[in-house]
Parts: sequence; C-alpha cells; structure tokens
Amino acid sequence: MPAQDVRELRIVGFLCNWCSYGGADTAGVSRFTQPTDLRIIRVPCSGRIDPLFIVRSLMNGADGVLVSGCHPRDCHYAEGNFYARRRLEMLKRFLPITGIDARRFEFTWVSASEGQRWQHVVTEFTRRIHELGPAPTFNPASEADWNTLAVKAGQGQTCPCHG
Amino acid sequence: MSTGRFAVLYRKLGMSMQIFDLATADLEFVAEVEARSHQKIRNCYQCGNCTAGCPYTFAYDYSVSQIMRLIQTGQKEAVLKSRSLWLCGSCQSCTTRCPNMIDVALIMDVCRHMAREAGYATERSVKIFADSFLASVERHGRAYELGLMAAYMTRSGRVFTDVDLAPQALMRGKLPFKPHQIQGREQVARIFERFRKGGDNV
Amino acid sequence: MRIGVFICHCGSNIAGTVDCPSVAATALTYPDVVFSTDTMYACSEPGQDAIIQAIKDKNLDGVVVASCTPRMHEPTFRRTVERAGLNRYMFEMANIREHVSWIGKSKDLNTGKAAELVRMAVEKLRRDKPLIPKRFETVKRVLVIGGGVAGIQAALDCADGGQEVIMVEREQTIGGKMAKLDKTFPTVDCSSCVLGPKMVDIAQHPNITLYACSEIEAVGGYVGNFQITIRKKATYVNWKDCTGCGLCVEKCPSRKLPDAFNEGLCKAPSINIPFPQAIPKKAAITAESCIMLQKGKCGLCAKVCPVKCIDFEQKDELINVDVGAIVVATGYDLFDWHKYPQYGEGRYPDVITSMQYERMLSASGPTGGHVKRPSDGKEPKNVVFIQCVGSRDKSVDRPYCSGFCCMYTAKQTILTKDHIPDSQSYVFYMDIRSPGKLYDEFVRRAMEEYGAQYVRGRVAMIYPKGDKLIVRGADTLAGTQVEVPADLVVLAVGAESAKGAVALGEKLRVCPDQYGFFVESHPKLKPVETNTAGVFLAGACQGPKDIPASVSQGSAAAAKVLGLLSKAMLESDPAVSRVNPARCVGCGKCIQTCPFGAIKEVQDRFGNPKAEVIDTVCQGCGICTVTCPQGAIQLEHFTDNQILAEVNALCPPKMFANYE
Amino acid sequence: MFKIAYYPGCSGQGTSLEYDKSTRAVCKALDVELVDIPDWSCCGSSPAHTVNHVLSAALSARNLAQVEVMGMDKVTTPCPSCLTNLRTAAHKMEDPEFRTKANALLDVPCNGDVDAQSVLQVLAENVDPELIKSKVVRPLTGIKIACYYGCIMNRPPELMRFDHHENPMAMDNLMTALGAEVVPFALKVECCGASYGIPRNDIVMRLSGKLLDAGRDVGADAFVTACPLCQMNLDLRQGQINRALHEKFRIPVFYYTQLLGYALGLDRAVLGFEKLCVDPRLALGKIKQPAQAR
Repeated sequence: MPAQDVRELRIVGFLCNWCSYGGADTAGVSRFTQPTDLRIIRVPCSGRIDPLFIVRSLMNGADGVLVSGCHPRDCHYAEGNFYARRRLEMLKRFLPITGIDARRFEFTWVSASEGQRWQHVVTEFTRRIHELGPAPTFNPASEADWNTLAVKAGQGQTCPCHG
Repeated sequence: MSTGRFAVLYRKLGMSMQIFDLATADLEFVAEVEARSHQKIRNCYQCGNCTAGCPYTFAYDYSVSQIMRLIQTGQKEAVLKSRSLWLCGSCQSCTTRCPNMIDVALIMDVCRHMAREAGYATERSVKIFADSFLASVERHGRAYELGLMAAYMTRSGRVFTDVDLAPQALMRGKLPFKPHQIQGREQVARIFERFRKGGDNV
Repeated sequence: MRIGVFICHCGSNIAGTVDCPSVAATALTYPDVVFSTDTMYACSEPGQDAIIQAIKDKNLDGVVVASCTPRMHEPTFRRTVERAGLNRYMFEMANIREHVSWIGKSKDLNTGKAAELVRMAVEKLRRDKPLIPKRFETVKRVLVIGGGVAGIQAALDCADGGQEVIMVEREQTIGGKMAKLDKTFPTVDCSSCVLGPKMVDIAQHPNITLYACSEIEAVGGYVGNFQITIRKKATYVNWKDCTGCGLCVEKCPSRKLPDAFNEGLCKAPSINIPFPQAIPKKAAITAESCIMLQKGKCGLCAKVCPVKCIDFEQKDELINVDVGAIVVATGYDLFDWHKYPQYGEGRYPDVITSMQYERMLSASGPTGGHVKRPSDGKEPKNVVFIQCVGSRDKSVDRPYCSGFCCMYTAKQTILTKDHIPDSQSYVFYMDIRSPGKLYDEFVRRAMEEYGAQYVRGRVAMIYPKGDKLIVRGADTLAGTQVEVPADLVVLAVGAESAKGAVALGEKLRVCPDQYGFFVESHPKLKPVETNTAGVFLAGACQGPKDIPASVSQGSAAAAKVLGLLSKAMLESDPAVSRVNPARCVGCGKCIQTCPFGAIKEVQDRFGNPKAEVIDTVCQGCGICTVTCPQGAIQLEHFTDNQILAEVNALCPPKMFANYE
Repeated sequence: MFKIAYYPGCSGQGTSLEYDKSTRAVCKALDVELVDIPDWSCCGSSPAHTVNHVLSAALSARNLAQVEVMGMDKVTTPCPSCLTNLRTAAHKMEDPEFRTKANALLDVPCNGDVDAQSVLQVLAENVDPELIKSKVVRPLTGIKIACYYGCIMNRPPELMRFDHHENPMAMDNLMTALGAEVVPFALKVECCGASYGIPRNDIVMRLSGKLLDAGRDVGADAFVTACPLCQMNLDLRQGQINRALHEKFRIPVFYYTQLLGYALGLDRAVLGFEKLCVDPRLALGKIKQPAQAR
C-alpha cells in the first residue's frame, strides 16, 4: 500500500510457525503483493508469545504490532492459541493504561492455506497504522540511524528478569 | 473497429461471419460496462448457463453468453448494435443461475442503456414501445394503455397492432377511454425534465 | 563469535527485486559478522560446498543464510553446517523470498527489509547455543485410518514391510468408494475384480488387524509414540462367532432402511451384510430401524442364527493401542446435488447421481446390472450426463475441479452403449480434464467409437414433459440453446471432503483447508507428509483423486512410514523447554498448562518441589515459558532473550538514543 | 387487523381491473387493511429500467416517498413488475451516492427504507392458513389448477427474498388449502414474453404458447397467476396464440385472488370473472358444489 515515496513505518509481526508463518509463505508463493513495512518474527506457537514482547516492541518505538496464530481449535500444539487469545485480549485492554494506543496492536488467526487472507490482513493493518501515523517518540534523536542503534542494542544486556 | 461495422452489416445480409481484431479490443468499453454494472466481466468462464436458461435465445442474434464474450473481448460495436440487447426480457433466469454469481441481466440492461446513448436501436419497435410508454407516463403520471397504443402505432407505422384484441379488451372495460390524471403529474413530468437536463445519471 | 552470512539470489527469484550484494555488504557491519557474501543458489551443491568451505576457511561458529522460507530448506542447511562440523542449531535463516522479494514491488524497500531480516537472524544467532537431540524408542506399529483403496494400499505395503498394522474403518466393510464402482477407467476392467483380492489380503495378512464399524475416539502422544483410542461401535452381532452366512439378512422383516451401499436405490434390511464380497463379511444391525431394538419385540435374526451370535445388549467398546505412525486415508464424500434446485431437488426420480448409476451398472447391484429408470423400470434410450455438478462453481462454494468426473462420465457413456446398444448418450461439459496415461485417448474413444454426443455447455434446467425429462442446456460452440428429451439424467457429482474430516483433523492436529481437505506439508516436496511428525496422508482426504493417484499415495505414505520406523531410535528435537532449578519456585503452573503432560514435579535434594521437563515428550510449543511467573522455564532456541534480541534488532531501545 | 400501504399499479386501473378488485375484496375478508398510497404514480415498469436506472428508481421512489409521508415502512402491490421496480429502487437507494442522484430528480426526496412486498407474500406470511381454511365456504374440490408465478416474482432471490426461486410454492399451498388439486406444473418461473406482446408479438406467441402447452400436458383445467402481464399474455392473447401456433387452447387464466375470493364465498361481482377473455365457466363448473363436496 505505501508507495515508494511514503516513508515505511515500523511494524513488527509475531507469527506461529505452523499456520500463520505458513500462510505468509503461501501468500509469497502466490505472489500476493503486500506493503513492505511488516517484519516477521517466527515463533513456534502463538502460545509462546509473551505480552512482554509486544509491549517491548511498542515501547522501543514500533508503530504497530501484529500477532497471528492458528485458527482456534486448529492449533498444532492443541491449545496454544487459546492461551494466546486470553493473554492478548488482556493485553489489548491493558495497553491504553500504559499510554499506548491499542489500535497499534492487533491479533488474528490465519491458517497455512490462507495466503489471500494473509495479504488482506497485512494490507489492512498496514493501512490502519499509516492512518495512525508514526508512534509518538520521547526523543527525536532516536530516529537516527537504526543500524548503529541496533548494534548497541545487540551489545546491551537484556533485562535480567528474563535470564 | 471498422471491420466491426461492416461485419455487422454483412451479418445482417447473411453474407459472412465477422472477424474480430482482438488487438484493438476496446478496453474502455469493458471498463465502462464493469463500472456501470458493478460486475466483473472477467469472472465469466463461458459455461453458457445463461444462454441455456434464456427463453429469448431463439429471437437473439447473439446469445447471452456470446454477448458476455463480446464484452470480454472489447467488441463495443458488435455488442451495442446487437438485437439481443433490446429483446432481453429481464426475466432474471441468467442472473439467478450464473455459477459465478454475475448479474447478467443487469449487464444486458447496462449495455442497452449504452446502446441508446450511442443512438443505436436495432430493434426499433421495442425502443418505440418503451418511449411511447414513458411518454404517456410523463403526460399523465400513469400509464394510459389506449393513448400509448395510439402513440406506438403512429410512431412505428404498425397501425394494425393487436386490433384483433381491441374489441375484447374494450368490451371488458380493460382499456379505459380517458386516462387517469393524477394531481402529481407535474411532479412526474418534472422527473423526466430533470432527467433530460442530464447531469450524472449513470 | 564468528558469523558468516550468505545472501541467496535464488536465480532471479530474490535478486530480481532485492539488491543481494548490497545486503551482503550491509551484513558485514553487523556485530560478530566476519564473513558475508551473496550466492546464486545457496541450496545447490556448489552453494552448500561454499558454505562449508567458508566455515572451514574463516573458522566460523555460526551461519546465517538469507534465502527462502525456513519451512522449506532449514533442514537442508542444518545438515550442511553439520557436515562442516558445527552444531546444527548454530544456524539461522532469513526469509527474504516468500516474505520479501515475492511480495514487495519496490527494490529499495525490499533491499532494506532484507537487510533488517538478516540483522534479526544475526542477533538471534549470537544467542544460539549448540543443542544435542535426545534419542528415544519408537513403537513398531502403524495406524491406518480408512479402508478405501488408498488405505488398503498403505496398510498392505506397511504390513509387507514387516510392520504391524491397525486398520480402522468407519463403515461395516472396507473397500470405500471403489468397491461401489462397476468398472474403472481407462481400462474398463471390473472394479471389484481389481479391489476384491486386495480386500481379502487385508483380512488374511498376519500383520494386519482390522476394526470395522469403528472410529478414532482420541489421539495422544507424538511421533513414534502415539496413544490411540478406538471406538468400536455396537453392531449387536458378536463378530467373533458370525460366519456371515446371511440367514439373518434373509429373514429380517424390517426393510425400510435406504440401502447405503447401493446409494439408496433400494431398501436394506436392518441386519445386513453390505455386499457379497464385504470384508469383514459379518452382519451388523442398524439400531434406528431394528424392530427389536426400537419396539423390543421380533428378534427373528437371533432365532435363525445358527451360531447364536446376535447380542441386542451389545455396547460400544473402547480399544487402546500405541502406534509409532499414522496414515490418514479417510477419502472423500460426494457433493449433495440438491443444492441445485434447477435439477429438480429430487422431484424427478429419473435424475440420479453418477454413483447411483454405477450401482445400477454393477452386476452385483440392485438391478443386477440392468439399466432401468427408477420411475417406471423402463430401459432408457436417451441418457444425459451433466458434468461439474458441484465442481468449478463458486455459487455453491465448490470452485475447485474434482478431477475425475470427466473420466468416469466418459466411462459411463461407454458402459451405457455396452448395456443398451441402441442408446444415445449426451454429455454436457465445460472442459474435458483428461491428463494421465491413456486418459484422453479414452475420452476420444467414448466420442468416436461409442458415439457419445458431447455438448459444450452447462444445463440450466430439467423439467418433465410426458414421461421424458427435457434437459435444457447451452451449446456454446454452436453459440445457442439446446434441448434434449432424456429418459435418464445422470449428474456427475463432484467430490467434497469426507464428513467428520475436520473433527478428525482436530484430534490428529492436522489442519484442513477451507474445504475440509487435509493440508500436506509441502505441495511439491512433501505431498504425503503433514505438519505433525509421524502423521501421513494418502488418497482423496488431501484433495480429489482418482484410483491410480490414491494407490500411489497409499504406497508413498507407506514408504514414509517404513522409513520412519526402520530407525531403531528416533531423535527428539532438542528445541524443548528447560527448567532453571535455581529460579523455579515449584508453583506447578507449567505442569497445569502443558498440553502434552511433558512436565513433571520432582524434588530437589532439599525436598523442594521443582518442575522438570521430559525431553522426549515436550513438543516445544513454549506455552510454559510464557506461563512461568519466574522466567525459570525457557524454550531452548526460542528463549525470551533470543526473541527480545530480534525485537531489539528491529526496534532499538530508546535508552541508547537518549544516551547519545 | 394487519395494516399496510397499497400500491395498485397502472394495470390495476385498466387491463387487470379484476385483479385489483378481487385483491381488495380478499384482503378485506382476511382482515388485511390496504391503505392506498395517495395520488400514486407509475413505477416506470420495465420500459424505465431499460432506459436508465436512475430514472427508473426516481419514478418508483416518488411512491416510496409517499409511503414514508404516510408514516409507514411497508408497501404491498399485486403486480410483480411494480414490485420489482419498487424493491430495486429501495435496494439501489441504500447506496448514498445513487440515492442523491435519484433524489435529484424528485420534488420530495426519498430515503428508500421502505420494504415492498407482493400481496401474495403478505397473505402467505401474515395470514394464518388455518384462518383461510376456516373461512372457506366453497371449497375448490374437483378443479385441477396449474400455478404460474411468472419470472420475476421470486427472482433474483437475493433481491426478492420470498419463496423459492426455482420452485415457488406460495400459490400451490394456497390453492391446496382451498381444496383445489394442484397439478405438477414445471414451468412455474419461465418467462411468458413479458411486455413484448406489442413490439414483438411472435416472442409472446412462442413463450406463452409453451406455457399453455405445458399446462395442458399436466391436465390443468385452469391457470392461476399473480401477474397482470402474464395473465394478459396467457388469457387475452390466447386466441392469437391459437392462430399463430395452430392450437386449440381453451384454458382460463385466473388471478389467484379471484379463486381465493370464490372459495371464501365473496360476491361474484367483486371477483370479475366476466373480465376474463377465455370463458372460465367450464373450469368453474368442475368445482363440486359444497353439498357434493361433503
């Protein structure tokens, strides 16, 4: 959706390996064109997605976070996506309290065969994020070169409570 | 496209098949039909279900599925000059049974509109009847059969149309001699005026 | 750490819309990356050798390949790095084809995105640890679900390969759809003559145990060690004693039941043996229509049974078995043509389905192989076949081609001519789909030698006129409408997923597509595998298939099973959860949430409760990791820090910016 | 007492007087109050929508607006052609863009949220069949009837939302309830030739001829129909058809309201059998008198 001239926004995706990641692959194999903003992080199951990951992404300045797993009852691990659903639903209600616009976070279900649906989900979510615009930042300087920052991020220790 | 024009002529004279130059397909025409009908012409895979159901096929020059095909291939002239457009009874058989859920009857309607706008009337009598009908509605606010018949006969020159039925109809009081004038007929007339004044009526 | 990065062009698939060299160049600036290059085909032999060479030359201890989806080639490259002496988990992949080059138009944006995906992979790799798989024993036994031709083939191949086979069939007999067919295309040889012997083999093979009238109740466990519960439904006949003599069938006074095996063309007794060649050849009672079971009187069958094997008290029984692998061969069902009201919705008895016609053609069928109109028993002269009934039709949510209808219709026109020499067949078709050895020749023969009249167009309506049915369709080649006065109309009904497939899929954790057909692991390279290790697919349960294709898949699935069970030990994926005892407070939340019972409570030497993961049982979903309030249990290879590292790679923490 | 706005349609004033009269009489007898739309105008019929959809919608919308002024949200009409136009107008005007265009042609703008239903649907859905049965004084026992619905009363289903699009049953059920024998007439929704009687008479000859033929095949003593145009083509033009196809059809074509009224024992004067061109007496004669019926 965003043409070249439109500046890309930072959208992080957490996808379960079996359904949604496969669905994204199917979309690719079928050449279903999508906006390029999304960066996908692959996890075994939506049940593996700690709300912390989402909050961290948003606090670090992500403009949007998209989570997708297997359709309820289709979970490769039987019930992982039920846990995910409950956790993410809670998170969605909790986000505004932290001063984060809940519209910047969405979760959905896409199966490995639903390439078309994935294209739709990505396009719609990206449109929504572009309508919301870039997430408010505390320090314009942080808009500086992602790369050098990332390197530091790499070297920096991650919070101890997650050994 | 000129091949189109002559071809239609030849065809009328039963002289030849027509050859379509697919390279000169009129894509704007296709786009316009799609825009005005909100239907996707490409969804038609030519199964012929519309033709199979269409009660009017025997009277057509192109069957419904052929019309759909001609639109797909952008043969504007052939479509707009086709007799079939005017003979479609909008009975909805095609629309109801299309496996691709295309509103075929609507597309026929839209093409008929475009044919009118382009000044074609391959089935003159049908056009005249429609015009006469609307004329009487414009004048009286309601359809007035007797007046409409008279108008039709004079315009079409077919003065003996249904004369055999007139007695029975009149005898049974089915053809009132005077029209039902409604108070709001100016309102109705204004509808036609405004319509003729044009503006965006597509 | 010394990381090597390889950016794959995949021919032009990636290089077409991604500037691979510049991505490789950018990658060199990432921490710990000591080597970075782009390569034409990373997965090719030279490609893999180059990786091995680089590992040796640059003594790398971790590798990132940016190419296609890991779901495709992760195993390939893991083997590659292993060949170079690295642990296979010191490898990460960046998916810059399916997720970048194939979906993004702008080369600039794609290149930027690719570089970032590589950076994510690098950051994750920097936190990877070598992992050593555990080894475990497998149960040398196979479960085959479904006794159609695909299941039969799979079962026989597995049994011949020396494996013990459990076959579960929902119906009273195996044989599936094929057993109902009269002849098969393109050879026109007798279906039961081909299938019959194989069915007998199933019954007689020492390695095969058959449970008919049975369904899968529950599935537990994992590859190599599945625990299966089978529900054997009450047949009210003690099969151990039943000889299949059929006396009871003759005597049964209740004959209201539509004969399922004969597609409802005739009525069946309440106690019945579906057909003479049935396997197992045992009688079974249908409770709904049995006078004894409904009204409590009759019991004629019990009286006449020479071996006294009727047992009206019989109940369903549950059977538990452990198996190492599962073959799903649940087949398909036929489309319900009543969704087409223009074909009469059953008001016209002489409109029948292709399968009903097969039964009519079959010598063992209700009409003894004589073609008769259901309405008046007359022999039809004009037979009209309508193809694509429930195929390639969005309006009934069946946009797919069922594949075999064109062929069986051609066969049926040929058989019609054989049965009724002075008959004329008409076939309404949209396109003829006849790829396959001798297939198209077969269709041509139907037209050229047997004079079947093929009409290119759909049929809009069927209505009676006198004792005929007027079939009104289109002949799009002639460009007009056609009408045929038919004596019999045969609808070539398409295939849809078997009833109950979705529910079974949930138990097996095999996901169905939107039409209920099971999804294979990879459309090209893993046609009979599923995403659940140890569960394989055979036949039409994966999508409409004809007999040759189903049989091939049966054998293919069997080959996969034999390959799997030929190993003495299986290696478990070491990417499992691991407990840090120092941090674990023994709250037991993880034990409650684990779907697989893979976590047990142990006591440390001070007697404090601690969680402990059973490696071979853990499936690596990571639900526990998120549940643990202490962060004490971490999913190896997907630890919080590894995932957060990827997050940070994408969204650098603001604090660093603030320190600038 | 069920109350609903009523749109007679032009033909009700002329070619189908008897339909309008019998409809009013029957509804009265069955406690359905029809409130005429004051100063209603022509819906535009098929000529309008073959010229332009906005014009067509506007002509219908003028009447829908009247209904809205009446403070009602439901209107009923006996004529399927009017019904289609009214429904289509209302449906198209759900699209605000289109509504503006249509309203631009009107003096009184129309929101278009009026639901138009056929009288048949109103009777089928709002009158208890048992009530009808109980009110029957002259059961139609003995007469064989082919129910002909016409092509647009139920099609396309997405728009008409009533009964079945291939095999409608509303009239069949009604006639059966009245004691008539309904014959299995297959061409219930096949087109009769519509308004081509005048410009292309040959089309009507052929299509209506086919219907009469099919009716005769299944041994119908009479047709019942719910459409003025169908009735005119089958009845008024039956003579023309006989001449054109060298046939000898003599099948009366009733409006279902006429037979319903007859069964309810309404005054023949309001039923207007005398307006039918094909003499119905022979067919009506087949009906056994109540005495015998019992």
